[in-house]
Amino acid sequence: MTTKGSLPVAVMALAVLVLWYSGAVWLNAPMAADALNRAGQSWTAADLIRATLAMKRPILPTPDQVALDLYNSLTGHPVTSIRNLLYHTGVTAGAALAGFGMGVVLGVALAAGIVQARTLESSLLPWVIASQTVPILAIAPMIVVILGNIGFTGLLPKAIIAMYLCFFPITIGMVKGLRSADPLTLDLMRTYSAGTAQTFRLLRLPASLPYLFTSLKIAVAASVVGAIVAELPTGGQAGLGARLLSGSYYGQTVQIWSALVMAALLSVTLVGAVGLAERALLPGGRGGAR
Amino acid sequence: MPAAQPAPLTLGPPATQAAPRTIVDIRNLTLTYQAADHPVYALSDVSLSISKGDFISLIGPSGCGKTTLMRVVADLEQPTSGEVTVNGMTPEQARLKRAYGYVFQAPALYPWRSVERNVTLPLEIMGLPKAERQARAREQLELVGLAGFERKFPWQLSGGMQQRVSIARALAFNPDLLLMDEPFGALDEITRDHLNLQLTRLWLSTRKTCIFVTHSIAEAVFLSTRIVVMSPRPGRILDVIDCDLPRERRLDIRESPEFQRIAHRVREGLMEGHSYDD
Amino acid sequence: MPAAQPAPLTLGPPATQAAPRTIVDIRNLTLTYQAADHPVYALSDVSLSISKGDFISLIGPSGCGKTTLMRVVADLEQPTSGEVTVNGMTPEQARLKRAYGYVFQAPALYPWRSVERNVTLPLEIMGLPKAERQARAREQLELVGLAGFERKFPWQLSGGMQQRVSIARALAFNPDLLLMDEPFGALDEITRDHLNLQLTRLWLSTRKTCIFVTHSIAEAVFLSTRIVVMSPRPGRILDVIDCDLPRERRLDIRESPEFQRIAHRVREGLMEGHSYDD
Amino acid sequence: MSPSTNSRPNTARPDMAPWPLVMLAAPLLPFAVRDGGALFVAQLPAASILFAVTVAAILARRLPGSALGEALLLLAGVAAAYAAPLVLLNQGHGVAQAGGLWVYVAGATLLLWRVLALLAEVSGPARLAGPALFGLALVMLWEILTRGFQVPAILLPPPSAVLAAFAAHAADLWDDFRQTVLISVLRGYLIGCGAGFLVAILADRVPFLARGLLPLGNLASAVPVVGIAPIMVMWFGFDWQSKAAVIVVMTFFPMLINTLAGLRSAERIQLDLMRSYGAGYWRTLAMLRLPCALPFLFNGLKINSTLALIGAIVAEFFGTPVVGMGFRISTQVARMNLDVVWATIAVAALTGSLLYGALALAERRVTAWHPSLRKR
Amino acid sequence: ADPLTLQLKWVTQAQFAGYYVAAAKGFYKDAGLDVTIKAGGPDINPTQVIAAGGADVIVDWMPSALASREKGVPLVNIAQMFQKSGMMLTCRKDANIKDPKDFKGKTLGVWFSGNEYPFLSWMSKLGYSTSGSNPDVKVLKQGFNVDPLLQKQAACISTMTYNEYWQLIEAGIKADELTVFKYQDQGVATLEDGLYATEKALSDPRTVEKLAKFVKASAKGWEYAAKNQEEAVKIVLENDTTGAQTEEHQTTMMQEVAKLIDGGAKGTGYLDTADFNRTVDILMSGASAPVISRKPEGAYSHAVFDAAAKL
Ligand SMILES: Nc1ncnc2c1ncn2[C@@H]1O[C@H](COP(=O)(O)OP(=O)(O)OP(=O)(O)O)[C@@H](O)[C@H]1O
Ligand SMILES: Nc1ncnc2c1ncn2[C@@H]1O[C@H](COP(=O)(O)OP(=O)(O)OP(=O)(O)O)[C@@H](O)[C@H]1O
Ligand SMILES: Cc1ncc(C[n+]2csc(CCO)c2C)c(N)n1
Ligand SMILES: [Mg+2]
Ligand SMILES: [Mg+2]
Repeated sequence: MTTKGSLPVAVMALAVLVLWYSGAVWLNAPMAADALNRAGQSWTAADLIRATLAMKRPILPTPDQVALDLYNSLTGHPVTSIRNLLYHTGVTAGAALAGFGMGVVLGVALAAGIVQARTLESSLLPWVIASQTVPILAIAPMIVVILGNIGFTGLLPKAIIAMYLCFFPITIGMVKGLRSADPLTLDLMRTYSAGTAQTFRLLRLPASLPYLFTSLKIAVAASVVGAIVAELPTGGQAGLGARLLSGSYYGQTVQIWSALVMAALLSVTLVGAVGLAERALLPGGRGGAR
Repeated sequence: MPAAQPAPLTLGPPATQAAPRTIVDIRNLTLTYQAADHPVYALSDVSLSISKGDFISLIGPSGCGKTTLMRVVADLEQPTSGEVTVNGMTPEQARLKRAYGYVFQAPALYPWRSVERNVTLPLEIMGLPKAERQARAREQLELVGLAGFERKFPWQLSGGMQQRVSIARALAFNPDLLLMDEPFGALDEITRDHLNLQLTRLWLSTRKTCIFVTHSIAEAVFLSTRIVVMSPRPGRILDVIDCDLPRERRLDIRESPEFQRIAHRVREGLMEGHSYDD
Repeated sequence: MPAAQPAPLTLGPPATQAAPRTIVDIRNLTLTYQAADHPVYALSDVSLSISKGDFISLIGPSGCGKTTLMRVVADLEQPTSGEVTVNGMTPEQARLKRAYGYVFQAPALYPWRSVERNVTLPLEIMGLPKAERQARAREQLELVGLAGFERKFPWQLSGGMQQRVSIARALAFNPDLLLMDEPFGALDEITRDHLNLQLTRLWLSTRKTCIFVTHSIAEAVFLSTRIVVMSPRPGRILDVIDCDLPRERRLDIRESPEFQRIAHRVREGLMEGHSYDD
Repeated sequence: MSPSTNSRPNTARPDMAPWPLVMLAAPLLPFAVRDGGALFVAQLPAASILFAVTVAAILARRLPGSALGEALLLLAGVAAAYAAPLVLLNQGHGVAQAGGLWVYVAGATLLLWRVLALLAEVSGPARLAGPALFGLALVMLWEILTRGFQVPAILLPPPSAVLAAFAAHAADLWDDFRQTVLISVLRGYLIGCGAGFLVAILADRVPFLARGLLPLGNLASAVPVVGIAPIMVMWFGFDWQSKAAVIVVMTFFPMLINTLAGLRSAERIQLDLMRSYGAGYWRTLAMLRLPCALPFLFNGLKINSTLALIGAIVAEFFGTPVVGMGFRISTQVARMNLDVVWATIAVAALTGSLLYGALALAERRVTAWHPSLRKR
Repeated sequence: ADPLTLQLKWVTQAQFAGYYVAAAKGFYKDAGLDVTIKAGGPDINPTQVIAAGGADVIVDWMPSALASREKGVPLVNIAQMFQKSGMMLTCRKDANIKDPKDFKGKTLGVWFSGNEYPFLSWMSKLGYSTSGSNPDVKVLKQGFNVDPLLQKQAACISTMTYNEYWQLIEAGIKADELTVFKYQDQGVATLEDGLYATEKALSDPRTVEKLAKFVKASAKGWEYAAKNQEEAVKIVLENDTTGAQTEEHQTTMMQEVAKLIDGGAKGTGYLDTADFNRTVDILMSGASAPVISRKPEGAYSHAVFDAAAKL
């Protein structure tokens, strides 16, 4: 995923923009035509296209509408203002990162336990998997309500839901990774009579890093989703999830798309940060034997 | 080459010239690998006893069970039947006491560690302070001719260099029982001769017990006190040859008739097992 | 060992005894590995020309650049400067014509393929029918003494057995230019002698061009038409020794004075580069 | 547990950790409450029998010859402990404040750990009993705690109520299952994983595309489901198409990332070998890089199997015809029929686990050569 | 001051203006209360919150409150802020719907989550089946917004007089293009926003007094909000932490909501027993699966309202 040279990105971005505009015209046309018909005057195709690109509640807003909304929101208010989208992004990012941190700890700890203790593997792993098939949106409100009643509001319930979503890819990836060490190198540790912890720290962990980082990228994106999911039931509070909800509730498509774009940017930034960490921690091209 | 290094862990009182103590005792060892298609009989009824300070070479056709035998001694493989004791303990207990230094047949280096940090790995596990770890690593890397490569990663080394790193790693550990599986297989003759000499010196000065696998008859005769010749699969012991050359050996000993005699006997033993009709 | 196998792809008209054609031409080859700390000068100004039907052995201290040189010929490494042509083409063109059979220093077997399917891998790539692939694989496995292990997986084999699988794989491919990097390093002397003989026979009957890396001087003299002695890093060519023994060779040729003379010259060349003062 | 890589016949059973013995303190504390008065174990015949069974099981644990025998014996002790609160509740006792009873149950739970450890060592089909027992114990504890502490059913119903709802609403649950799993999930999963895989290969093949498409692809797939779901409902309507679309978007990214990582996992020497054969891109892909990537592919497929189910259910929160697991959950939560909600969740969890288990089995068969599966 | 937590049924908006006004204008403080207002959301079920002890009073609709009562959460109505129902079914004229008779064969958008009960009662009163393989009317689980109508995915959708209806208008649809059926006019109106507490709370005279203070201050807040709508809207907007509400929409909402609080027989917040009985009748008349199976006993109490009147 190197981005050497911006030409390919530019070409692709252009293609996407063209697609987006034509999609907007196509999807918005029926409603725009309705509106023009209602107005009663005769209209031409050009009128229709112009109308589709400037609707108040489009089915698909145009990129410039979204960009303008983002620009207004980001520059029109101070960063600490609830009308600034960056403020909401920060709220979500905080919950996502807290959840991600907890998820990494939980995920790695579970994986370590599963790899080290056979009791855990046979009895716990199936239930870890089952836990992920529980639809989070169904139990998120319960978690929010129950935690809210014992006095935890704000960040913590959201972080817990984010953690719930992101620990799983880490556990699965790490179990695989921790077991991927070459058997011969494991034998080597055995001849040194290295303790379990030492084998873990000096061999299993480093050998698992490629798997870990692949999982971390998925997990950090999942934690953003988790934070947003957690912001939905409590709709009235801050965060990108609240913006999505109210946008959706009041049919403000442009606002939904702005929130979505910010959420995507947040995810990509976090995934990119994990990628940077990976590059810093894993020395380049591991060649293997020659 | 420095003299005896500090030995942080010993298996017993220092051995005396007079009373050879049995260190490794193998009795009626049999090992069968179970596989999906048909089992492989790797070792069959092997008995061998190795005294403190012995230098034993295992020699035998490819695939005969040499590696397997060493792995059993090092508690990396469980025998199907038979018994092994190491210094009176089970191999597992000996392993937990960190009695073994094992040079595997493949280098088994960690790709994410530099050469130096590969060598210091066992020292880290033993909990040595950093300065000493580095000193020992540098000393051993110097010994195997890799000074200057401390910062490289394994994949930046040639095959022979990787193998030398793995030798340095085992030596830095300074174990009581040194198990070496074809350590010099990928080295040129000159480097190999050099390391052979270094190894005898080390062995003479520290009185380590060594078990050594090699395919070179000359190397086996040069290094060993006893040579164990094995048969093709299922590995049995065909012959145990005492190598009563003087303990202090120089390279030119290889021209002596006594050396040639022993080498010849080893070759005879080896041929016995083979069935090529070239 | 059967006579010439069908050669599906050739690099040109069959060579005649009379006019040796240059197959590999290396001119002023230099290769520097760039590394994070400091660059490694692996090859320096190497020139060599290899004729059709030549059997060239590369010999030199560990880490001197033998593998690197072979990799450049096989288009696996790009030279820093200098030129290489293979049969008048660039190495890349030759590679795409499937001119090379390469036995790597490490076995490089695929863990998800059985022994047999590892050997048939290049044949699958060439698109041979299944029956022929299996026949060839069995033949070559028989040759290297591994009949009966077709269904095993690589990790169920000993080190030497893995290396023999990799030799069988290269031979089954039946390439025009055989590049072998210490193929017999992990084998016992008897098996090694056996395979040495098989290799000369194969070479005599098919007139393949071989480039061969070995650390055994005797092996080099026994097999080669010319021996290239290299200096320690940065690898230069110290000496090219013609091996004008009769082409048809038997093992007892090793006792002949001519053989000893050449071996001595090779050893001299090797010593030159080394600086151990044992 | 030894950190060994080699499994060895373990005839000597390791000693039991002493923790379950905390239950010996139980008789000192009240076991039940009736009419405001605390009752001790000796005053409750049923409880004293059960308690005696557990203690006897612990004392006699060395008698059976095999690990399996000991596991079964101790299991009987655990079962007695879990039965105790239910029996007392049925007799009309209050147990919320009964410290002794809870110490007893806690001790039994620790004892269960020992049972699981023993079963993990056993070979043969008895090993599979481990996860089942663990799950059963979780369910039992849930029943005991919800009923013992009288948790309102609209917060968390006891499993017995969920089971009853399961039976009562079987027809509805089956309709939901068909709509959500058989129609939406299956289609979305296949399309999503397939697309992620193909785009990964395309990106690997055409660097220009990769450099242009990947950043945008990442951006697009980073959009959270909950944001996408309403839009997909808007675009693709209320039926399965919108659910499948959500799943496609959700599963695409994990598959893409895993495939790319897998394709890059081939070792250099293995690639060199292919190069030396003059093998072209596609051959190298088919014969080397894809087999190498298999563990990663399965990783992606497994993660996606759970994501797909969640995706469909979430999407159904945002508009459906009146059938589907998401519909059921969202409407029944509001009607406070939490038993139906949990029955639906159980169906989802079961489906997901089975899907995952099938994939894990396939992985075991297809990548038996991988070090993580090879030798243990 | 006495602490008290109020859980709303929905996000911060003018629907709850009275409470926010009472808090902002210090009516609660004057009554010696320290009130925390928790905003709700689509997946927050106020009943669950109060059952778990997370709130002292909740704003809920009577159908779902009575259903919870049957499920074992003893909710009691202590005051009825909205006297009239604001719910309606809004249809496109171009879908040819002029009368409930025309529903047959059409797709209708309905809010579930406890708000479908009045609709189901109405349909059964009309004699239409809503489920099965070939229902008379096709029911669609309507999401948060009015898109299904705008995009012609449904012929009619549920709207509130004070909210969704105006979203349709804001989206550019003219009022004369729509047909509306108010539940109030169809005789199937059920009671909406009311204040509920638990039986346990009402058994303690000290709590009753606290609740009375709260009801009185809330009523005062509502009356103030109805009179000073511009100020009330400003207060609501100040309390909206999402920053997404628009003044225009909230102003309309405030106007409409003000119409619903009017008309308490004994003042703002008084629950009329006749309204209660009508709601119960409607809920019990559901053909196949009535919302409640028994006539509720003690589901409302005038004790708090009476105490408030005496303060
Ligand atoms: N893990 C295993 N599973 C099954 N068979 C095995 C395994 N390891 C080794 N074997 C078999 O056991 C036999 C002995 O192997 P071993 O590695 O001990 O040979 P060796 O004497 O060291 O040979 P070499 O000199 O080639 O290294 C071989 O035939 C091999 O196929
Ligand atoms: N990928 C690489 N990056 C950096 N340096 C390398 C790399 N590969 C090889 N080298 C260096 O190049 C030199 C020559 O290596 P090469 O493998 O050609 O030696 P060799 O003659 O084959 O040695 P041996 O007999 O030990 O196999 C070595 O010093 C090695 O450290
Ligand atoms: C998912 C969902 N959609 C709509 C409602 C109905 N509802 C209850 S209060 C309220 C605010 C007035 O506009 C509305 C619309 C709901 N409960 N849940
Ligand atoms: Mg071996
Ligand atoms: Mg080499």
